[in-house]
Amino acid sequence: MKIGVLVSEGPYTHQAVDSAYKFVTAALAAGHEVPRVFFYHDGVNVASRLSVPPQDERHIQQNWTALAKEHGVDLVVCIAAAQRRGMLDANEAERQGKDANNLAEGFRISGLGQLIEMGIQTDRLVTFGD
Amino acid sequence: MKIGVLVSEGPYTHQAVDSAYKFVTAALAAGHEVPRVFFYHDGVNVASRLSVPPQDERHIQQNWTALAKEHGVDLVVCIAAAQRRGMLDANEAERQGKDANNLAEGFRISGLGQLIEMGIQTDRLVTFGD
Amino acid sequence: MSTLHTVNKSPFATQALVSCLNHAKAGDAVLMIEDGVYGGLGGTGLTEIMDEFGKNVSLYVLSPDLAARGLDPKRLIAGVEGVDYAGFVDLVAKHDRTQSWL
Amino acid sequence: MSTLHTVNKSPFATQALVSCLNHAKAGDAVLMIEDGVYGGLGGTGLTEIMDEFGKNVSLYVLSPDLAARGLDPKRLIAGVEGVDYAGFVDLVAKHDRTQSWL
Amino acid sequence: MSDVKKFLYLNRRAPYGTIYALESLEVVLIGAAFEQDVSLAFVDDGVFQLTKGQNTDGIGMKNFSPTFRALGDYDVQKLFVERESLEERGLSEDDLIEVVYEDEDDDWEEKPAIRVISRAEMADVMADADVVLSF
Amino acid sequence: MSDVKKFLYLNRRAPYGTIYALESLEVVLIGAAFEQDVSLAFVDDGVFQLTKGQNTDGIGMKNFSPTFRALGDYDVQKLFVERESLEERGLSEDDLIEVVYEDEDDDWEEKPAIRVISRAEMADVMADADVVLSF
Repeated sequence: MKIGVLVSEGPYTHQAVDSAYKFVTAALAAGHEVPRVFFYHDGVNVASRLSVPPQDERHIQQNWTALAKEHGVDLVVCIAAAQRRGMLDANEAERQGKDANNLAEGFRISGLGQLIEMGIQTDRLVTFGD
Repeated sequence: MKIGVLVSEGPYTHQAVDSAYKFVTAALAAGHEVPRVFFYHDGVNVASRLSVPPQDERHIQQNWTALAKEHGVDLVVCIAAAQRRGMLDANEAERQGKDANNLAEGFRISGLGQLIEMGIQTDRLVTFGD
Repeated sequence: MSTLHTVNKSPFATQALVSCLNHAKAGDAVLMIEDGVYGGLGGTGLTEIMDEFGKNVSLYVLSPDLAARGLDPKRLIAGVEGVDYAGFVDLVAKHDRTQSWL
Repeated sequence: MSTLHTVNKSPFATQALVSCLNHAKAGDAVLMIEDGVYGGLGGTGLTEIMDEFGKNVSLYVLSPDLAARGLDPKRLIAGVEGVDYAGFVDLVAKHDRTQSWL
Repeated sequence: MSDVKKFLYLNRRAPYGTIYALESLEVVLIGAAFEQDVSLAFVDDGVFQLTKGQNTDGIGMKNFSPTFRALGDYDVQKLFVERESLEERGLSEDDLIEVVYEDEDDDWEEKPAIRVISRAEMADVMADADVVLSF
Repeated sequence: MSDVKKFLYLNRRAPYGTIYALESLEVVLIGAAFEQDVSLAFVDDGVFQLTKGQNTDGIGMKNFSPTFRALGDYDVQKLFVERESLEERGLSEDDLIEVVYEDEDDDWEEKPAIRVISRAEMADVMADADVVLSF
């Protein structure tokens, strides 16, 4: 079965993104497909490669990046939500005249259409938020 | 009277930081001192200079930076909360081996002791959060 | 010695306002801000409890937040007073401490 | 055709669980996750309403979230079943849609 | 399954205190281009999103209430509002903004898009959706 | 005003679902070095922070419950827990972890730092604070 996942809250502050990670891992282990995870609202902050959590805590961004690499999950960050909150890839940074970018490997920035498309193309959609 | 302010939520997602900005502006206009605003939890995300809100919305980070410049308010971002969430100044980025930084002008990164000190040295402390 | 309590959540969504009122002391003030301003609405299931607490505690709403949400001040429970941000600052200064019910 | 509802908030803090139960249909399932697992606790003011809804709706808690919060499964209301993340996935697959009550 | 899915946007939160109402609306506007069957549900504090007379001048935030009125132009025709949620909050249908759409099956007559329904009917709307997006 | 202020840390939220409980504890630990008069209040869902037997292995998050037990070593001596909040949640004092401190005024005897008090007493604790930090 194809399962799409929407993550609506940022890392560390809310458990939502941890629950989503555990859920996606379990879904893949059960033989389901998770073609895409869409990050919206503060969820876009998960994609920052500048995060430096304490050594004895999980590294949320790196865990997602590894999951994407291993299982080919498409991690999409909403461009409108990302711009408000200061999450940029190299292209966006250049286009906006910003001197730095912070998007981690394995994530890509795209539009809300990708969320709707995920809803259309998957059999189930599960939201994790606050 | 000296009033300290604690901001606990990030920009755009919660009204807290907007309320805090309006409150600080009003307190200064009334002749009070606001020596420091301390940003904790997701509040640290206010300090990102990479934020690009839509043209017809307020620019939260720039408003705070301008306020700090005009009135000498000390805008302190909690280092522990900032590291988790990927908010770094140039020094921190170098120390952590990161290739970019995102802290805006007018903000500085420091420890939680600055929050306690604010509580000790001000007559009132007001918290804006979720 | 008295406290200014601030509440920024809708009383229809969370328990913050009720918990605040249960801990406020006579002479304290409660200022409802952000989504908290819905707590000032009359004609709801909460009106009775607000009337009761209003006897000992001063109740305020932040007017700009009320206006943003399209609520006419005429809808407010009797005795609930509107203040602007300057009034918020005055309430902070007037009371000995501010306690936020998040 | 049935729905899996997820609730991730404490019923002592927000109205999400009650609102969910008020909209769930016979044959639906409600899975309490994160701080939502407190909704499964017996011996509270909510036990009666949970018992009532439990007649038509299947009630689950996510066991890893229950354990994280130090709650023994023996404390659960009768009829509330614990599942792990694999069980969560199975519930999603088994029901026609998932609706989150945030 | 047909090519068209029933999308339900579930709004349970008040406007301005958090961004969810605004960002939900942004999804609805983008989603309108995908020619799916779109419904919006306003339940609990979500009904506050539709109140008349919102004026955000004093809080420095953008008033997005007019965007709801434009939904009809995007061919969004079904805004379901729960009657019990209104009543619990001391509100009635008169307190809500008007949203209209032009019915192409009825000589493009303007019709109200907001439909106040009971909690039981709302449960039916939810149970009829293929995809539920919660904000 | 004396040099020592009464700091009250108000905890009203459950652990793990959000980070507030953990980051509140980080402030308490840093604040302990400032030699102020420190109290912690656990009200509403905040009482869940102190439950025994927390095991986070299954959720991939750090269990910070042991840090509460270390508070005594930081000379934090007053953890006030509201009895009504416990009872509403089906909990009693037996469900809570133990936190002890050594009383320097009483031959360094170990004493319990957790004090279960009534809602009325909690209101008094709040009204006695100079600075309230809410989490």
